[in-house]
Amino acid sequence: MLLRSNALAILVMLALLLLWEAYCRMSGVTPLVLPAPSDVLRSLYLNAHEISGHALATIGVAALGFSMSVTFAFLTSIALHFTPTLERAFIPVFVVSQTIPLVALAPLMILWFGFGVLPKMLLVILVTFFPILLSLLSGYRQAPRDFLDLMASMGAGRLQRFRRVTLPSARPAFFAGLRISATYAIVATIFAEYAGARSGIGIYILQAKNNFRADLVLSAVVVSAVLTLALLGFLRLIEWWTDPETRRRRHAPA
Amino acid sequence: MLLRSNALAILVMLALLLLWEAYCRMSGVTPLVLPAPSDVLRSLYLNAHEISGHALATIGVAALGFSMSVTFAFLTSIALHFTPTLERAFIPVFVVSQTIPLVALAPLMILWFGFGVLPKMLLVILVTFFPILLSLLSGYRQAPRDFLDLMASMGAGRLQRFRRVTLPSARPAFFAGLRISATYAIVATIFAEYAGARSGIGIYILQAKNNFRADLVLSAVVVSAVLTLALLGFLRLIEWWTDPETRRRRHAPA
Amino acid sequence: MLRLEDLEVRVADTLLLGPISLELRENQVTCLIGPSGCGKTSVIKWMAGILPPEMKASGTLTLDGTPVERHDRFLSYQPQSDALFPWLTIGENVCLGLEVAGMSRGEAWAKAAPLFEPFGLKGTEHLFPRQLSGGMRQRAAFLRTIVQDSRYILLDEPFSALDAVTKIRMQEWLVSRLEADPRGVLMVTHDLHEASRIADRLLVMSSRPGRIMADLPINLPRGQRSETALADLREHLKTLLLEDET
Amino acid sequence: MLRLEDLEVRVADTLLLGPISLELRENQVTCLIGPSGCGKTSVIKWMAGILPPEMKASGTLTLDGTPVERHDRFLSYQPQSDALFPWLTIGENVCLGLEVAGMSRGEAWAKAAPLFEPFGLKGTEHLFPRQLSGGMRQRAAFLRTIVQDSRYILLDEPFSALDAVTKIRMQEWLVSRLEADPRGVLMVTHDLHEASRIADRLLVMSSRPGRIMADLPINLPRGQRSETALADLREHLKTLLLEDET
Amino acid sequence: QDKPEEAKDLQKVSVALDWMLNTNHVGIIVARDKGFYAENGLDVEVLPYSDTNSAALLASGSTEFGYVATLAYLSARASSPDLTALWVTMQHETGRLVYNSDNEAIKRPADLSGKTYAGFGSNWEKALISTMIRTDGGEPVWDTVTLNTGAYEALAVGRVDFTLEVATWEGVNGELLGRKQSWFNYADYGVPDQQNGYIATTTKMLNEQPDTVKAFMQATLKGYEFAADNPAEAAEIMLAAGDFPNPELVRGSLKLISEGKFLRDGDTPVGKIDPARFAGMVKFLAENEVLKDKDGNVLKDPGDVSSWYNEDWRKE
Ligand SMILES: Nc1ncnc2c1ncn2[C@@H]1O[C@H](COP(=O)(O)OP(=O)(O)OP(=O)(O)O)[C@@H](O)[C@H]1O
Ligand SMILES: Nc1ncnc2c1ncn2[C@@H]1O[C@H](COP(=O)(O)OP(=O)(O)OP(=O)(O)O)[C@@H](O)[C@H]1O
Ligand SMILES: [Mg+2]
Ligand SMILES: [Mg+2]
Repeated sequence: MLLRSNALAILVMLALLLLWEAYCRMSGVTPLVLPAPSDVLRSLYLNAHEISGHALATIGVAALGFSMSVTFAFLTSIALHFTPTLERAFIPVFVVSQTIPLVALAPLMILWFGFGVLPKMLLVILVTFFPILLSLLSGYRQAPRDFLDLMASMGAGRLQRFRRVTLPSARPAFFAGLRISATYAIVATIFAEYAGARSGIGIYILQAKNNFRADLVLSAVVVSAVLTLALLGFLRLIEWWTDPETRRRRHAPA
Repeated sequence: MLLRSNALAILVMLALLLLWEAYCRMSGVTPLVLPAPSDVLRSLYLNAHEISGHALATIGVAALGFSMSVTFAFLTSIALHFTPTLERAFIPVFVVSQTIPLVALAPLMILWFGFGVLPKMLLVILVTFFPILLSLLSGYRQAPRDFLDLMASMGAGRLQRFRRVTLPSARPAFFAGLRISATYAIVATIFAEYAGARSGIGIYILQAKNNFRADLVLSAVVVSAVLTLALLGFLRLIEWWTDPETRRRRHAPA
Repeated sequence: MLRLEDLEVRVADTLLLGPISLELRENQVTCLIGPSGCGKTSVIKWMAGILPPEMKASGTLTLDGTPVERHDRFLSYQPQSDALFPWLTIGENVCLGLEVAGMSRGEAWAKAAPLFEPFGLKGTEHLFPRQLSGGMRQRAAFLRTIVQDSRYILLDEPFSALDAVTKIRMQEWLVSRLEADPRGVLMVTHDLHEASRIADRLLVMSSRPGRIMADLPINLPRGQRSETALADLREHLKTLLLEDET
Repeated sequence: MLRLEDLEVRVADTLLLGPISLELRENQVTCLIGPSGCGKTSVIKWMAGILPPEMKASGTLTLDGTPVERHDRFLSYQPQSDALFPWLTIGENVCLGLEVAGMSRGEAWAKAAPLFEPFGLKGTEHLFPRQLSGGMRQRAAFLRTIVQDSRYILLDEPFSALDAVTKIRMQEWLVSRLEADPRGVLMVTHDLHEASRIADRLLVMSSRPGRIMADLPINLPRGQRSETALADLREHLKTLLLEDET
Repeated sequence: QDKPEEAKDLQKVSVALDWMLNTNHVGIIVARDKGFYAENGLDVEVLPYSDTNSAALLASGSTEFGYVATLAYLSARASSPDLTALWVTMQHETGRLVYNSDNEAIKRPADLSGKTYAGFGSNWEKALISTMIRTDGGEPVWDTVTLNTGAYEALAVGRVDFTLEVATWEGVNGELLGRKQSWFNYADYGVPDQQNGYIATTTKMLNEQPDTVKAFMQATLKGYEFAADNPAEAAEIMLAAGDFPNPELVRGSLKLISEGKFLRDGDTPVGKIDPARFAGMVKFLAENEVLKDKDGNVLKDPGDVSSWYNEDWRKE
C-alpha cells in the first residue's frame, strides 16, 4: 500500500538516480568529487557491517533525545496551557532559541557537558522540542468550547476536562508536529555526533571525509535518509495503533 | 507595542542572562570555556566593525537564497496545484530531501558548485523551500469550494479562479510557512558558510573557534539571533503592509 | 421548582441581558425564544454554572426555595452543537456524565444500556459519532443528557443544525420521549414554529439587552397542535419579534 | 422559459437523483424543497454548469427552445454560504461578476453603485464582509447576483444560516426586491415555512434518488400569506415530506 | 583494548585529540594497546575527536591530557597560563604549502600573489603565507576561501590555487591517488622551523599530580619509540584501533614518518621540545600579531616563554 501510493515518487527518484549515474559515466568526473549512485551502493554494501554499527549508535542517541524531547514538550505544554502567563513569558524565549546556529553551539556543548550522551541529547532536544511544543499548544486550543462547557456542566474539574477533552482534541496536531520534528531528529543527531562522539553516522561521515571517500559520505547520507523515513513510518504506525477507532476495533465484542 | 507584548519574555531572558553572569563570576570558570554575557557584549562591541562586515555577507546570501526559495516554492506550488499527478510524484521526493544531513552535503556542494554564492543559496533553498511549498499547497486547499463554484458559475476560467480565490485564500498559510522557513534561513546560511566561504558569520564563528575565542563565537550567535528576529519582523511588516485591509485603508477615499 | 431571580449579565460594564426572572416547573417544557444575540445562551450557561469568566453575572438561583450550590447535581446541560466526542463511541459518549459524576464504567454502562432501545439507538453502541446521521446524533446527545437523571434539563437550540424534515421528526420524537420520562426542560430556540410546537410555556426575549417581554402559556395538548391551530399564536409571536427589533 | 429535461446524476453508477424535468418561467419564483441529501444542490449546480467532475449528469437544458451553451450568460448562481470574499470590500465583492464577465473596474462600479441604496447597503461599500451582520451580508450577496443582469437566478438555501427573526425579515425583503426587479428565480430550501411564504410555485423532491413528487402552484398574493392562510398548504407539505422518508 | 585483570586498580585518565584519530597519535594508541599505560598503573581513555578544540577541553578540565596542534597550543597558552606543554611529537615541520604541479603560473612563492588560497580559519595562516611571499619578493595579497577539510578536493579539481597540508597525511593521500602536486616548505621562505604536535596538560595537574604526569608521559614516550622503530607493526595497531576506510593511507603515512625521521631524528630523544625553535616560533607569531592575551588584546611581547613547557617528567 505504502509502495503503491508512492509508486510515482519512486519512479521519479529512480529517474533522478539514473540521470546522475549517466552523468557520472559520460562526463568521467572523478568519484572523489562525485561518485555515481552505483559506486555509492557498492560501498554501502561493502561497508554495511561497519555502517550499521554506527547507525545503531545514532539510532540510540536519536531515540533517547527524541523521546526526551517529546516528554519535555508534553510536560511543558501542560504547564504553559494551565498558566497563560508562563506561555507569554516563555514562547518568545523558545523562538529565540531556534535562531541559534548549531554550528556555533555544538562545540561549546561538548566543552560544557563532555563526551557522553548528554550534549547530543540536548542538541536533539533543542532542534525538536519547539515544533512539538507549538503543535501541542495549538492542538489544545482546538478543543471545542462546547465540549469543555459540557464537561464543566457535568461537574468535571480542570484536570478531568484536560484529560478527557483537551488532550484527545490535540491528538492530530500533536502527531503532525511529531512528524515535522522527527524529520529533523536524525539529522540533528548526526550533526551533534559530528561535533564530537565515539561512533555514529556523524563520525562515520567525518571519517569518510577525512579519508577522502565521497562515496562513503554519500552512503551515510542514504543511511540517514532511510533512518528518518523509518522513524516517520514508525510514528505513522503508533498514530494508527493509538487511534481510538483502531483500539475500539481490537477490543469491541462485535 | 512589540516591546509591551513581549515584556514578560524579555524579563525572563534578562533573568537568564543575569543567572549566567552570576554563575561565571561565582564559579570563576575560564572564559575559554564559558564567557560571561558581559564578556560577550564587550567583545561584540569591540569587534562590531569586523562582525558587521561578516554579517553583511550573511545577510546578502540569506536574502538572495531565501527570496529564490520563495520564488521557486511559489512557481512549484502553482505547477503542483494544477497537476495533481506532479504533486503525488514530487512531494515524497521533497520529503526525502529533508532527511539529508547537511553536514555531509555542505562540503560536497562546495566541491561541486565552487565557493561562490551558488552552493550556499542551494543549501538555504534546500532548508527553506519545502516548508514554504507545503504551506502554500495547504493554503490552496483552503480555498472554499463555494467561492470557486461561484467564480465558475460566473464563467471564470482556471487561471482567474486561481488568481482571485485560491491565491488570496492561501495568504495566511503562506505567511505562516514563510515565518517558519525564515527562522531557519539565517542559520542555514551560517551553516553553509561554515563549510566554505570567503566571509560571513559562519566564517567568523570558525575563525573565532580556531582562535579559542568562545566570547566571539557567542557574539556571532547573538548577531545571528538578531538577524533572524529582524527577518521575522520584516516579514511581519510585509504581511501587515500587503493585508487587504491595510491596503484599502491607504487608498479608500473615506 | 427552579427559580431564577434578577439575573443580569455584563461584559466590561455593558449590560448584555437582564434583569431576568423566570421559573421552571418540574415536568414542564419551557421554551426561551428571542432574536440572535439577545442572551439566550448566556441565561442557560449561567444556570449550568459555566458562564465564561469575562462575563460578570448577578442573580440568584433557588431550588424549591433553597439557594443552589452545585449545579451539576440536579441540572443537565446540552450545548448548541451535539458535542458528541468524536474519539469516543456512542456508548462511551452516553456514559460520560455518569463517569464524571463518579460511577465506574461498568456501573455507567449498566445504567445506560437499557435506554438505547427506546431512544432508537440500538446497535450504535460501538459506532463513532461520524457514522451516525444528524438525527441519530441528536438522539444520542439527548440520551447522554437524560441518563444523568437530573430533575432539570437545559437544551440550547438542539435542532438548529438539522434540516427541516429531520427537525420536524425530532421535535415529535422529543415530545414523546418527555411524555415517557417527564423532566423540567428549558429549551432555547429562535424558531417560533419549533417553540410553538413543543412548549408548555413560551418566554419571549427582547433584543439586546435581553429581557423577557412576554410569558405565554400554551394549553393546547400537543396532539392537537396542527398548523391551523397554531397559526394565531405564531402570527402573534412574529409580530412581537419583528416589532421589537427596530 | 428555461427547460430542464430528464436530468439524471450518478456517482460511480449510483443514481443520486432523477430523472427530473422542470421549467422556470421568467419573473416567477420557484422553490425546490426536499429532505437533506435528495439532490437539490446538485440540480442547481448542474444548471449553473458547475457539477463536480466525479458526478456524471445526463439531461438537456433549453432556453426558449434552443439548447444552452454558456450558462454564465443568462444564469446567476448564489451558493449555499453567502460566499462573500473576506479579502474584498463589499463594493469589490459586488462588482466581481461584472469584472469576470469582462467589464473594467470603473464600468462595473458605475453599474453597481446606484444599487447600494435600494438594497439597504449604503455606506458599506468600503467595509469588509466581516464588519456586516448576517442579514446585510445576505443582501450584499444577493446584490452581487442581481447586478449581473441575468434573466434567471439560482439561489441555494440563501437564508439557512440566519436566525429565525432575521430570516423572516430577509424573506420579506427578497419578495419586495423581486417585485421591484423581477427575475426567474429557482430557490432551493428545505424549510417548508419559508418556501410557502416566498414561492409562486413549489416543487417537492422525494428523498434519494430525488425525483419531483409534487408540483404545487401558490396563487395567493404574497401580501395575504398569513400563518392562517398558509396553514393548510403547510400541513399538506409536511405530510408529503414526512410520508416520503420512511 | 583488552584490559588486564587488575583494571580496577588503575588510575583513570583521559587524553583529548586535536583531530580525527590519525598517525600523529600513533604513540598514544600503541602505548594503550600494547599495555604500556597499564604497566604504569594508568587506564587511559582516548577521547573521541570533537569539533571542540583540545586546548579548550584541557582548560575546561574535561580531560587530563591533550594532544594539541602547535598553533592551538601557542594561542591558548598566550591567553591562559593554565596549560603547560610536556612533549612535541614531530621533530620537523610536517606542514607545507601545496599547489598543483600542472599549475604553470606557480613556480615560486612570489607567484602566489593574487592567487586563491583554501584556508582553515586560523590567524596564523595569514602570517605564514605573507611571510613566505614577502621573503620570496612578492606582494603578500591573495584571496582566501575558508574551506576546512574540503580544501584538498578543491585543490585537486583546480578550484583553488594552493593550500596548506600535512605531508604525513594529506600528502600521502595525494600520492596514493597519483595527484601531481608540488610544495614549498615554510622554513625555506622565512618562517622559523618548528616542531609539531604538542601533548599538554593543565598546570594544576602538573603541580598536583606530577607522578601521574610522569607515568603517562613515560608510557607515551615508549609508545612513540616503538612506532618510530616498528612503523609497519604500529600501522597495524592503528588500523585495529579505529575505523580507517583507507588502510593504505595509514601504512603509507607511518612509513613516511619513520623514513622522514619525523619521530626520531638522530640522538635527540623522541618528543623532546627544542627551546630555541619554541621561542623562535612564539616570537614569529607575536611579531605577526597572531597571539592574543587573556583580555583579547594583541600580545606583542611574550617575554620569557620557558615556562610554557615543562619536561621534568623525563627526569628519573
Ligand atoms: N465573551 C464575550 N464578550 C463580550 N460579549 C459577548 C461574549 N460572549 C457573548 N457576547 C455577547 O453577548 C450577547 C449574548 O450572547 P448569547 O450567545 O447569549 O446570545 P444568544 O441569544 O444565544 O444568540 P444566538 O441566537 O446567536 O445563539 C451577544 O450580543 C454576544 O455578542
Ligand atoms: N462528490 C460526491 N460523491 C458522492 N456522493 C455525493 C457527492 N456529493 C454529493 N453526494 C451525494 O449526493 C446527494 C445529493 O447531494 P446534494 O448536496 O445535491 O443534496 P441536497 O439536497 O442539496 O442536500 P442538503 O439539503 O443537505 O444541502 C447526497 O446524498 C450526497 O451524499
Ligand atoms: Mg445561543
Ligand atoms: Mg444542498
